[in-house]
Amino acid sequence: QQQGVSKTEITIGTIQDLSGPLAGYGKAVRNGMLLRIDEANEQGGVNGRKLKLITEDSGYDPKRAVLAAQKLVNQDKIFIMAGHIGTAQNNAAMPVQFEKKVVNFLPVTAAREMYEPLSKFKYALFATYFDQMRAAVPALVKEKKSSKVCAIYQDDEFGLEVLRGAEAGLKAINMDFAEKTSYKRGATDFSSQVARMKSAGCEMVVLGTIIRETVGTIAEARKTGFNPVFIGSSAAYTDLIHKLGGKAMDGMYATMTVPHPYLDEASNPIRFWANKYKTKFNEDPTVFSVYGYVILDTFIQAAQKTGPNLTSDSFIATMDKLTVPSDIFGSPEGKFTPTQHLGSNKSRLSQIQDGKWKIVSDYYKLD
Amino acid sequence: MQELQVIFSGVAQGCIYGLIALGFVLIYKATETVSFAQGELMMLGAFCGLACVNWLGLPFWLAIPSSMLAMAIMGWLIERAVIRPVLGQPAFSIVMLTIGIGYVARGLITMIPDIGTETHTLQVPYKDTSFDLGGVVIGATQVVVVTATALLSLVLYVVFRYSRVGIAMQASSQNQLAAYYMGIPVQKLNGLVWALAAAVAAIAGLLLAPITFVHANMGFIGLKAFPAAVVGGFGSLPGAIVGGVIIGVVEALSGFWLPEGFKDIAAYIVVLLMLVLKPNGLFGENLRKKV
Amino acid sequence: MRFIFKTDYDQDIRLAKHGGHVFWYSLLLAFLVAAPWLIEEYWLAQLTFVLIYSVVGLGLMLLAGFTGLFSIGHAAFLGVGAYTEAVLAARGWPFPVSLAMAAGLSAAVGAVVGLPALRVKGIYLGIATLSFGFIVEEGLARWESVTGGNAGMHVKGIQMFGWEANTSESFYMVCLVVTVLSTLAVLNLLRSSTGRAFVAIRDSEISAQSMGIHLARYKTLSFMISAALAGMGGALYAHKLQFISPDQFNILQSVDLLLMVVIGGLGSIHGAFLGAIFLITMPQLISLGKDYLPAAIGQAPGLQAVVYGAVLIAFVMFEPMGLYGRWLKVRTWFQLFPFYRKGMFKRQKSFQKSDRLK
Amino acid sequence: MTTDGIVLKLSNVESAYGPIKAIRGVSLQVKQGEIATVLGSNGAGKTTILKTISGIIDPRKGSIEFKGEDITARDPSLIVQRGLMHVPEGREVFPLLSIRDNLLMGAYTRQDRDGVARDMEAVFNYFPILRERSAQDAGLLSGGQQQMLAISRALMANPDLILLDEPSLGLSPKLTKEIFEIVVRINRERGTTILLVEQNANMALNASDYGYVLENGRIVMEDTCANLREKEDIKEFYLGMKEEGVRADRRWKKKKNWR
Amino acid sequence: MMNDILLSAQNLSVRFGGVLAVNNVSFDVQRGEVFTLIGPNGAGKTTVFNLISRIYTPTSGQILYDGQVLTDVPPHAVANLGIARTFQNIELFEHATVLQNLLIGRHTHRKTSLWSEMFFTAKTRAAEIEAREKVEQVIELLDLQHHRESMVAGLPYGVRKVVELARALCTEPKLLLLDEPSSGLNVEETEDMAFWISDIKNVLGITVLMVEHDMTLVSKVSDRVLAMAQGMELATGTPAQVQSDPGVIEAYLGTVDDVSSLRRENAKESA
Ligand SMILES: Nc1ncnc2c1ncn2[C@@H]1O[C@H](COP(=O)(O)OP(=O)(O)OP(=O)(O)O)[C@@H](O)[C@H]1O
Ligand SMILES: Nc1ncnc2c1ncn2[C@@H]1O[C@H](COP(=O)(O)OP(=O)(O)OP(=O)(O)O)[C@@H](O)[C@H]1O
Ligand SMILES: [Mg+2]
Ligand SMILES: [Mg+2]
Repeated sequence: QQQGVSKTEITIGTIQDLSGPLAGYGKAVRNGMLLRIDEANEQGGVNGRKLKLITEDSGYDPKRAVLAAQKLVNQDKIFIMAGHIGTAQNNAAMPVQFEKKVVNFLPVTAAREMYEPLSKFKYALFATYFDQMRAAVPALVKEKKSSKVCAIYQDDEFGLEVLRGAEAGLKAINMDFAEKTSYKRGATDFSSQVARMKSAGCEMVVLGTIIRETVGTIAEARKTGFNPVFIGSSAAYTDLIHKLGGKAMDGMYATMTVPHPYLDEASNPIRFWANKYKTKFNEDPTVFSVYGYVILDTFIQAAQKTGPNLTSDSFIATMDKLTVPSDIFGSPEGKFTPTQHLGSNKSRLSQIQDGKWKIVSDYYKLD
Repeated sequence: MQELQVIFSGVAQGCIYGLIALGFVLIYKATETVSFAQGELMMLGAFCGLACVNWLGLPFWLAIPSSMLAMAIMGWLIERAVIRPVLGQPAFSIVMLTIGIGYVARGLITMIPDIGTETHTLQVPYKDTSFDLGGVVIGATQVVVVTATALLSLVLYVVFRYSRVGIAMQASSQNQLAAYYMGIPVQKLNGLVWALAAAVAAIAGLLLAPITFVHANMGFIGLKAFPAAVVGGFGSLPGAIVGGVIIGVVEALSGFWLPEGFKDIAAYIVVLLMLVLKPNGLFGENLRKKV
Repeated sequence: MRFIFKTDYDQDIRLAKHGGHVFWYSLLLAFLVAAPWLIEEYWLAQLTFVLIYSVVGLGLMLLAGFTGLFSIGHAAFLGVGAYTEAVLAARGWPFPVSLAMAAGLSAAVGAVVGLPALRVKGIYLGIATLSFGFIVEEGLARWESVTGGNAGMHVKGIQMFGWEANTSESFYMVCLVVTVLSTLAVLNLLRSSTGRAFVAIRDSEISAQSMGIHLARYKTLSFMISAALAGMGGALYAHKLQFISPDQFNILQSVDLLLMVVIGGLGSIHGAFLGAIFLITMPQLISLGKDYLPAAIGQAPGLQAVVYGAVLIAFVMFEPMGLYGRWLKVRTWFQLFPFYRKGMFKRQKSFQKSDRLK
Repeated sequence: MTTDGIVLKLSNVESAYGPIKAIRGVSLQVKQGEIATVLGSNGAGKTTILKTISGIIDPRKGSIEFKGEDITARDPSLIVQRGLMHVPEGREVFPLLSIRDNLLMGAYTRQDRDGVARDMEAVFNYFPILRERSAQDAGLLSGGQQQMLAISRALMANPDLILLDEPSLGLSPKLTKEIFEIVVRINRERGTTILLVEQNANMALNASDYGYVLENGRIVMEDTCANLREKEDIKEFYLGMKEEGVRADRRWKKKKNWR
Repeated sequence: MMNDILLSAQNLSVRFGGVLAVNNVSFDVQRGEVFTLIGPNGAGKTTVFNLISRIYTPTSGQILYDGQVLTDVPPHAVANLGIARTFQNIELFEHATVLQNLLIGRHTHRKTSLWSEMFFTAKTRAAEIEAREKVEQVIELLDLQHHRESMVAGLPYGVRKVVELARALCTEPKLLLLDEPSSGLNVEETEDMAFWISDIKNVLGITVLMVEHDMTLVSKVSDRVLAMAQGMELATGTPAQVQSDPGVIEAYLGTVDDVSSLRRENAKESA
């Protein structure tokens, strides 16, 4: 008897940050997932089984993530863990899941550990920070003809991944950073870091930053008359940047995989989707809502394909030859194989123009 | 030149630490408890300001007194509801209470749909103004922070040093029993102190808002204010400011000069050095018991 | 009421004061030993966490509850223990040896932290330990060659002399043994002269000194023992979580540890255990309970923090003596049963006295 | 003032510390303008009575009236405002406040600045050392000096009734006499009523009008001081007067016979 | 016997800011005697005690104890040399029982190591029982049986004074410093205290240095008395000599007539 799958129901677990520093994201991911589940259930579920989502709160704390995973896996008997947020949290929770053959399905973190080293139970969908920066930074350097590239990054695994990706990209074009400077998560003052980059004469700054730090850094730079090209990762690709930072943010670049769903989006299906979300949750959707939605969409596709006999093993067998076509959001096509558990390593570049993200490049090709 | 710029930014940042530290010292001086909720009160204050400006449409200059008032009432209510019933218990119980208050405040704000989990900007009139003093750029936000901090600490210093109520607050913290014997309305004063501390927190929140934005976790900056208060000497109001500025400047300079990572722990290294050299801080009282 | 007629000084020294003690504690131990066969896996995992935190709690209780030194950076010791264990286990050291190393290294770090404690007290000590906690956390993050930095590191299972504790049952047993042994050691210490010296320092430094107690030595010792226990807890924690990263040992963890001993009841060994039970089950209870609430509240982000904070507040307000204090009252109530008088446990007005002069 | 001239009246007051009853049904009265004293051995409950009166302990039973008003279990600050001041056992000064600030705190409930200044001058005259050290932290004073400060602080409130708990504790013989002189003088000049608890029974009985004897939390005897001084038991157990040679080498104690 | 000096203070002075608390004071305490310091409040008596127990360091002068210079000894080691003290304001371990307080007094006689305590070896057990036996002797001597298990925090003032004396005795000192042992005790209890002090001297053979304001007690038990005022020596000698010294009467004892006169006049007036 497969745990989490009954005649009528499939139980999906997810761990989000609902009370910690990323509570905003966690909530959006969950809502995105719920939206897709409701759609699926309205259409009769997956092979006749309704989907049920159980959310746990980790508060962005790895220990609580383990406790939550234990509860979900051993108490609630989930079939799959989908869209778990946070790198350290995933790393901490995965052993608990794997003991019971619970797949860690498309976590919301672009760290390489989410599919490396290869494991039967690990699947990730979107390009990692590493790949994003590796592709985008050299391209932008060429375009802008920058000779001095610097980096400011959050002193944790996330920031380091961005840094390493950019470093790898620069190496490919025989460059290195002119200056690297870091800050601790939660920092609010970036004056000394900016001063440092300014005195190094940077022309381009790679931002291993999330939201407030991105805004803080750019604002501080603009204030002191320091105007290099700024490029961030998909972690900085959120509407909050221009909402919080205002005019000063114009011109900033960020890599991205799925677009932000503006309510007045030109593309018809996205606008329709965004308004549906807004009606349901009385909240504007964010790019994280899209992640949540896409993650569950992918799960539903895979579960559908697996057929009525849904077990961990049969699900993995399906996953290992699954191709996910591009969707309404224009996300890149995903392809899984028994040796490649990352769906896609493609990303593109977006820039803030007149207080809104505009996509400015095609998907970069990476070998 | 760059250094000067860095130092000034450090001073401004330090004043923010000092401002929060002022709240700690205030409560410590008057009740001998260390309030771990001060950062959260500041966060609530910032949200108050946000409510006033963004949702009620008040002008910023009116939002300041209104949030101070609102927060003062809030502080008083908190005291009334949870602190007063345990007044007289060992100070440590109350420290625990403040941790609980911090959790609840953060959680409640997060629970507000659509608002709590977001980051907001507080529109302040002076936000984009800055002065260029021959290469050193000074933001108006920083000038306002420095000025407000200096004024506030001066006022509080005078109140504690010379006013009857101020002295009575100190008396109650040193020997609560004797304060009762003297007819000092310890409970009322306690309420007053919390109201005052919350109002100070509101100011800190409003001044900080343009710099760090308003969000549920902005109170964590309070952790940097502890070292500030300790360096200055925990019982001393001017000490809080001086300590804050020291920490701010050391932090800024070590971020500029020293290898990666030092900026983030500079504050704590300063504290440890301070405690070794001068255990009671720069302006702390000499705390030796006479037997 | 139970009256015990004492005929021998040994009766005061003995750990179990009467037959009741012997009976109940044997029963408890029997249950704990049989637990893997009695309770579900999920609850066994919780129980394991409780044991791990109890070990840490014992240490902190010794420091805060019995020596009166509050540490707001205790997670640092947990971290040192966890990383030591992780590194040594990866090199294939047998568990007892690596555990001893984890304890020893933590104790060494504890001795260093103890140094400021010699000169400062109260809030100053709190901030000193807090600062130290930050520095250790940063150190763990920066020493990438050994700790793997912020990426964290995976921890191998327990192995010793050819035996591996690779099931949750066997790991639970290991934790139980460590817990029982640490508890006995702490109890023994507390009923002998070192323990009394700790209590003396807590109550009056000046008079402890005049009784010939070397303040510096005993404060450092208290820090070391406390750190060693935290280090052992950390070692078990590392194996339990199988993945450690520096931010697991941050200020929030330290505050949790402190809450644990306070809620348990400062100054009692029972308190360390009750506090650990509380700390582990509380979030679980919240997440079990929230499904029964209306979705608008139950699923709202931040609920957990609110409930956690509210429970904490309620505790301090209604039971400042902690869970153990409550237990004592309940027990007295039963012992006195028909003669219980109203107001017997009514809280007296009490008055805070400055800790600044001690 | 009430017509019958009774300032303080305790009826059947019972107080306890947790399960331990410290006083069991104490009734006593203090008349306007008199000095009353409570004698009793260690742990008899004298301090507890005073604490109960000034609202530091809530009694389990009974009631306390001050100037005709029921003040049972009221807030201590309110009781002080009504004109009752307590000089506690063990000094209880504010250790980190200067002596002057300590005295000012004594006058916290008063509004008349001139009166406060006058009283400050008066206590400085009683105890010149306090004037000399007025800027020093009170915690650094010697034990006896702190006791002077504690008494002065109470005088600063210019109360109607002073509760004095062992005022002579730690004072030199000379100062002990001076203190009692001051007490009597204040009683006479200002009409302040005084309830005195004192181990130095000789002094206490000489200075007071009316006395109560407390044993094990119960009042076992009450009378005018003149009468009390004549009682054998009082003589033996409280005044230490006994035939020479009887006690000197006797190592056991004669039991008090009123228990 | 004459030259058997246990403690010798030589030209001790200590200054706190503007206050010269002790000013060039010298005295010798003979082995086996009861030596009393008297003097008005603030004379510096407690400060002398604090100098001996090394809480303060003298500004000038030195203290010799048993031929050793005490001023170099760290404060916690003073007890190991056999000096125990009580405090004027009572410094007990409030949140412990009387028994535990007294056991802490046995600390200087600790023989067990940390490890043997952790495993509670037979040696530790034996040491515990031995400590307990010693403590029981002191309890017996000072009549504290009733209070053995009471929390100190709840004891009346007078009992605490006795507990503090007991705790000092548990260290089995050679020199006992008593700071106002009788304050807060009534006549009867003061008499007991007098008996105990004589017992301590005569039976236990402990030298006593005492500060006391109760002249009855002082005359009863002291061999020699030193009167101080404003940090300086005023007079030394037998109790009787010192009590009749005009300087001492002037500064400390006051004139003989007592308050009762005041009171009776008053009564007459109102009558
Ligand atoms: N805080 C307390 N907790 C428990 N019991 C107490 C407390 N304070 C006093 N007691 C008990 O109450 C009784 C009366 O104490 P109280 O202090 O009133 O005595 P007293 O007459 O003032 O004695 P003394 O002359 O020593 O000051 C004593 O038996 C004492 O043990
Ligand atoms: N640490 C200190 N700082 C400043 N002044 C002090 C200190 N210790 C003592 N003094 C002062 O020194 C003087 C002597 O104090 P000490 O305590 O020795 O007096 P004492 O003789 O014991 O008096 P009492 O009989 O009142 O206890 C006092 O005037 C006191 O104020
Ligand atoms: Mg008393
Ligand atoms: Mg003295």
